[in-house]
Amino acid sequence: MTSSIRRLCFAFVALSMLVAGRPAGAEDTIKIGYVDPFSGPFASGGDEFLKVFGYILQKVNADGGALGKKFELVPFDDKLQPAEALIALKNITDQNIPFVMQCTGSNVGAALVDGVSKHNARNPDNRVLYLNCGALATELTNEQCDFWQFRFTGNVEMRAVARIKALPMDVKKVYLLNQDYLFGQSIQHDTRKWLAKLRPDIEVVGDELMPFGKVQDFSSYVAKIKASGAQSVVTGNYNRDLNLLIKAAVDDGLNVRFDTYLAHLIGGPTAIGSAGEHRLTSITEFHPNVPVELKKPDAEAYSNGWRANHDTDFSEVPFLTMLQMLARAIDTAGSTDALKVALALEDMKATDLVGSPVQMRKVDHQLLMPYYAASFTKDVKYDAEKTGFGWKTDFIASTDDLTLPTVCKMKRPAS
Amino acid sequence: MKSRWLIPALIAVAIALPWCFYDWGHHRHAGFLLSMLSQMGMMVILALSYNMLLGQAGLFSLCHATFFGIGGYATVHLLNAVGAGDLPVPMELMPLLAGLSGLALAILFGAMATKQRATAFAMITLGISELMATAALMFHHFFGGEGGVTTNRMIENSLFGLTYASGLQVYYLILAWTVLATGLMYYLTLTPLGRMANATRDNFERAQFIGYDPRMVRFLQFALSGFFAGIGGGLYAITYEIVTFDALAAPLSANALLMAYIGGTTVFGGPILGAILITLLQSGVSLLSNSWLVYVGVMFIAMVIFAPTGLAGIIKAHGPIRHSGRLGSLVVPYLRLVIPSLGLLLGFVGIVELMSFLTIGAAQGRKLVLFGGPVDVHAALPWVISCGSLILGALWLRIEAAGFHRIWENLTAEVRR
Amino acid sequence: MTALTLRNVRKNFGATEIIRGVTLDIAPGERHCIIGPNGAGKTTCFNLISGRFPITSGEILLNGERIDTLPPHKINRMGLSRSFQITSIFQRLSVFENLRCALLWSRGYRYSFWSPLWRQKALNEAAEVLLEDLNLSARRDILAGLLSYAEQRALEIGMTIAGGASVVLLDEPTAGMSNTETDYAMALIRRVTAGKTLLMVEHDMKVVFDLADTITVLVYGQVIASGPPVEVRANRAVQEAYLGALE
Amino acid sequence: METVLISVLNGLVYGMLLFMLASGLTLIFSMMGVLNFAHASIYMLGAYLAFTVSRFVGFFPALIIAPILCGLIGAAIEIWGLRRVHHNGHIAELLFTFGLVFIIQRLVQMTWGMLPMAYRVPASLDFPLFVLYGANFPAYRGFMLLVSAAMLLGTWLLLKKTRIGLIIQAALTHPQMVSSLGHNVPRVFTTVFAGGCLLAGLAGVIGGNYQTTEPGMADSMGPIVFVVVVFGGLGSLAGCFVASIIMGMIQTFAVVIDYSIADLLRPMGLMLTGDTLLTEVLTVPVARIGALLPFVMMVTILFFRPRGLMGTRDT
Repeated sequence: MTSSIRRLCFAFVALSMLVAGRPAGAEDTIKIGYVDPFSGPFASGGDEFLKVFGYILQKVNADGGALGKKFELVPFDDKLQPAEALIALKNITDQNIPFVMQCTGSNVGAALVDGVSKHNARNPDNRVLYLNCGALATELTNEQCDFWQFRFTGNVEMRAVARIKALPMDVKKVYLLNQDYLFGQSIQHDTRKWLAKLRPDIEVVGDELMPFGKVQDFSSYVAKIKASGAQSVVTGNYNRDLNLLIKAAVDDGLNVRFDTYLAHLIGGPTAIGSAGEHRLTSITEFHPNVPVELKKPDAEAYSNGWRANHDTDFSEVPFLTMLQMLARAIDTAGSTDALKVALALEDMKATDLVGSPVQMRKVDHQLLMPYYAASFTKDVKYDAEKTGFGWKTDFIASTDDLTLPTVCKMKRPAS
Repeated sequence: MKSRWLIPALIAVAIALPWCFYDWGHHRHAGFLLSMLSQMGMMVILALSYNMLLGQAGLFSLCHATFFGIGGYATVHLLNAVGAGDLPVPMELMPLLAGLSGLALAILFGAMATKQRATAFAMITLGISELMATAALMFHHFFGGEGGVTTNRMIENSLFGLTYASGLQVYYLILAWTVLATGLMYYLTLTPLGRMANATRDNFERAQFIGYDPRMVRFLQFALSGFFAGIGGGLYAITYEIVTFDALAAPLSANALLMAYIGGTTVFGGPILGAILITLLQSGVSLLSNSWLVYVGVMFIAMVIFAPTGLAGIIKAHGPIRHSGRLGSLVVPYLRLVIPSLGLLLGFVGIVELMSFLTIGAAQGRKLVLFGGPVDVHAALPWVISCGSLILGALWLRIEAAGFHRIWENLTAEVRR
Repeated sequence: MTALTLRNVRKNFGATEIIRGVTLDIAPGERHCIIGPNGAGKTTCFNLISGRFPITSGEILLNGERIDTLPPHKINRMGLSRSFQITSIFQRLSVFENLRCALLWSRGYRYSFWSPLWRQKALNEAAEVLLEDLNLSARRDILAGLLSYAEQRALEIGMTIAGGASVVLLDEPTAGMSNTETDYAMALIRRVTAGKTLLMVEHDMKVVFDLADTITVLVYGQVIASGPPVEVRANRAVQEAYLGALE
Repeated sequence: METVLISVLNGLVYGMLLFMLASGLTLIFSMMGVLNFAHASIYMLGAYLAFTVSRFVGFFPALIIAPILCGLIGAAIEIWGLRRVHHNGHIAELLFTFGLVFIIQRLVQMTWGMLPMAYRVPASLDFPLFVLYGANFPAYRGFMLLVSAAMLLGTWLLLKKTRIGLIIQAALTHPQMVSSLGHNVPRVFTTVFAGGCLLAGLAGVIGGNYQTTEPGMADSMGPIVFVVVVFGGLGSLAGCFVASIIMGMIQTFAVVIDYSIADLLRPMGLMLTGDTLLTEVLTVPVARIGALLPFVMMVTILFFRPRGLMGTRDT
């Protein structure tokens, strides 16, 4: 028994050295801890984002970084589990990294908002800032808002408003179909709320939640949609739950619009393919044809720089905006101290890649930004994921359109 | 017996470990290490309580995380109630209440599942696990949906006046409960119920004909293991101050199984080894490689094929040889195994990393760093080296393993005489 | 009152009737052997009495009480214990633990998860005594699965009588043993079942006529003769159906 | 009425797909006692292989080649893996297949990447077969029905008319008997395991483009196939068939039902008010929990009848 224990202790110490005892040394870069899933079933998103950040950092660092230093990403695998994300957070604070960034999953997001807030309260000498680039739950900048979180992506409610404003006037009957978990439920809730406010002429002929990731055969949903006489299916489904739905609809010859929120997510266009032509729309933060439509050759060139080396599309403009704003805030603050940077970020105004104005609202730390409602068609300059089909903007929900009230009552730090 | 001081020594090491990695530059503890140690503590409880079913009662359960999770949710709600001043319970007793909630649920589900044994039992637990995981996403009042339920562990109600602001205090609380729960679980193995659980595992029919109802034995064992899993869940809630549906979902049940099996189900302490190893892989190795799941999978399969008694079983097999003082004569044979094993390992890790880098990591703008040096994945050399080392290592190991097997057999035969 | 009574017991497996109306009365303290050709239903009879299978019709009484609807563990608790033709022990427990387990219920420990076994002096002593009785003391801490065949059979008999059951059913306790082993086993059985009601299935005629007070001959699920050894030996039907074929 | 008819058709297609997966698992499970956790992983492998093969030689050759590859993989798994753990008991075998799931999952990710594959229905089958109450019935679904029916027939003939089939049949109900009759049991095991994997691969080929070919497809199919096998019962292909169709139908029909327990209680004069966990549970409509019904049914049937619907012996 003892020999094994000894062996185990050795292994333990060796591993701990590897992971915890990295040399502190002189910091010549500004590190950002990046927490996302890189293994397990949700790794595709994390992997793609990591590539995108690599591309974005080239630009941000070429533009001078911040305080004359370059940014460096330190990735941590959270396996899309809050507990793992919190362990990663500990690792990040151990290494005195002042920023933690996370772009997938509201469950992890909620854990980080809470975890960062508690950490900062308990360790005032080692504070961190949580840069939220993909936890979409509306609550995170409303009921659960926190001073230490800055969200650089539109929340569900903003997307809902964009979604409804983009619905054509001739659509009078819609069917809501969403996944039965937090995200799907808040989409359902916000869509109904804003439908009533903005388009009282639209009748909701069906409103349904379906089990998340469990449905194998969507044809009965299609039959139900058909029976309801809906003109459009408004859905927050993504990945498999969306692809199978659209496939089943096309197979059955159901001729309705699919007004989705997330069809443009990576892998979506590939999986849907021609099935989505003329019926699929999505609410995007950016897509490769936006610069063409807005006639911004710089932005187009930047987007093309990504296309040259990848099969996927560059649509993560808010990531770029986030890092640019962060760099500016650090320069303004003159240090990477979390509190100083946070104060500098508040109410910061900026322009994004295509020159649209964005603003980090002080009351709830939600970035106010535009959204592009786009439809899936052949008739575009740049196709999506080499499918031959691409996104074409139908409607731009401007920053002003999406400046929505918040119920956030933020506790601000004393100093 | 040497094992008399082994347990106190282990506890002492566990107490001292955070101080070994104290960060003198910043005058604070290594938070990551504390988190990992805390995680190990609760995983030790989870794995041991799982082994109450798999190893001790021969029950293959697929819903163990359900009780872990329910303990976590119960604790979060209780902590919130204490924080709001509705409930005067000191922090130190929280895990007990969590355990009771796990017990309650295990009684409910156990009444259903333990009516059957073997595969039917496993399938019922699979169903339970699916039902609970989906329910957790669907019903917000108790489970809080995907975002889970958060709490604050600084409830200012402690038997010892502790605030639990720092990870160190929490770690010591977890350590105390882990030691306590481990002790209790060990005690259980020495009681009539624990012994009859072993007996029904070996031969449930015989158990009937000496007066025991195997179903009742299974039920009690199941309920008690749910109690301990609940304690683990309570510690989870206290550490992370948030519980989401991940705490009761199937992957955690699978983890419990992996930990118990890799550690060794036939020895009481086996799952402890497994829990420590898997947590290291999950939190440690996953920082170095995203392919950690492959390593776990391959290790698991290798264990199933070559060492079904797990790590602890291998160690136990050395017992008689050690007693006879012949352990020294195994050193050289072991050393001869090390070199081909390293070759095999190197080749395997090389190929897995090269492959996964080529398809997944390539375009991330990173350089593949293997064994301390950058590697060009498009050159032939690393592939040739990896494949060669894998094949040569495997062949050589076969030869050496046969030789080792002979020596081992001779030695055990001698010792037996 | 009889120790064990079977009244017109029948058992069907699907359409085939295996036990076709067996009636038996076994007096307390009697040594009763069941003999019969292969497939006569001897082991099935045991399985019905001990509750392993439910009966199709009829009645089984233990010390005057109906047991034919009870599960095996309840029958055992009422004082009936059995061994198996194919050795049935706890393979991965030590010999000592096997015997201790067999003692637990009768000593009132039930499903206790609070009393530590090592502190139960009387229990442990009883197990040691039993170990001594079975002549297995030297093998005390060996896993039961590693014992020799004869030793396993001895252990099985020990576990069967450990609980202090008043009625003991032994299913071919000497099957597969050599002559010396058989003699040894029979001596053991005589010793440990002294004063108990014994019901035994056995093929070895020497053993049967040596041991039994009463012999029942079962052929095709029916009792064709029952009585003291001398009577049964003289019975013409038995000779024709069974013994004749044998000798 | 039209919803019912369409749902029946769709339920049938889905049920047949399930059966194709489950029949192989039933064979393996009944004979070897191994609940093969990796069965759905082979299904996924079938889809991926079909995608790759069909890019070079087209869909129809892939329909043959990919399942055969899966069968060979299955044989390899049996010979070099399962057989070596056989003597350690069923739990060890089960755990072995459990470990395989992790490895196959990651291997697929490493070979084909993490994103869905553009594995599409072949153009020659991409048209509506007939129109029913204004809804198309796609030709590909008809093709799936055809393939699965052919497979059903083929398996049936193989089992009834060939020598190995007879042995397998005997082994299904009396696994110990066959070895005592002097048959080469390991070879029968290998054949059955490979055959089961072949069927799973076939299901993957025609299911991969009906659904999406992605690394998560094994996880989403795995549990439900278990449910079918256990529900149908051990040792009974007929039970497996019935269970597949029932599960297919349930999942398609549950979606159509918008009632909840609360709706059932209302006529009895019970009205639910307030916003508590209980009302939340009771007001969930059946459509929302449709995907859970199979698990509820499995737990129920195992509780009352551990041998499943038409099983010949206890699981």
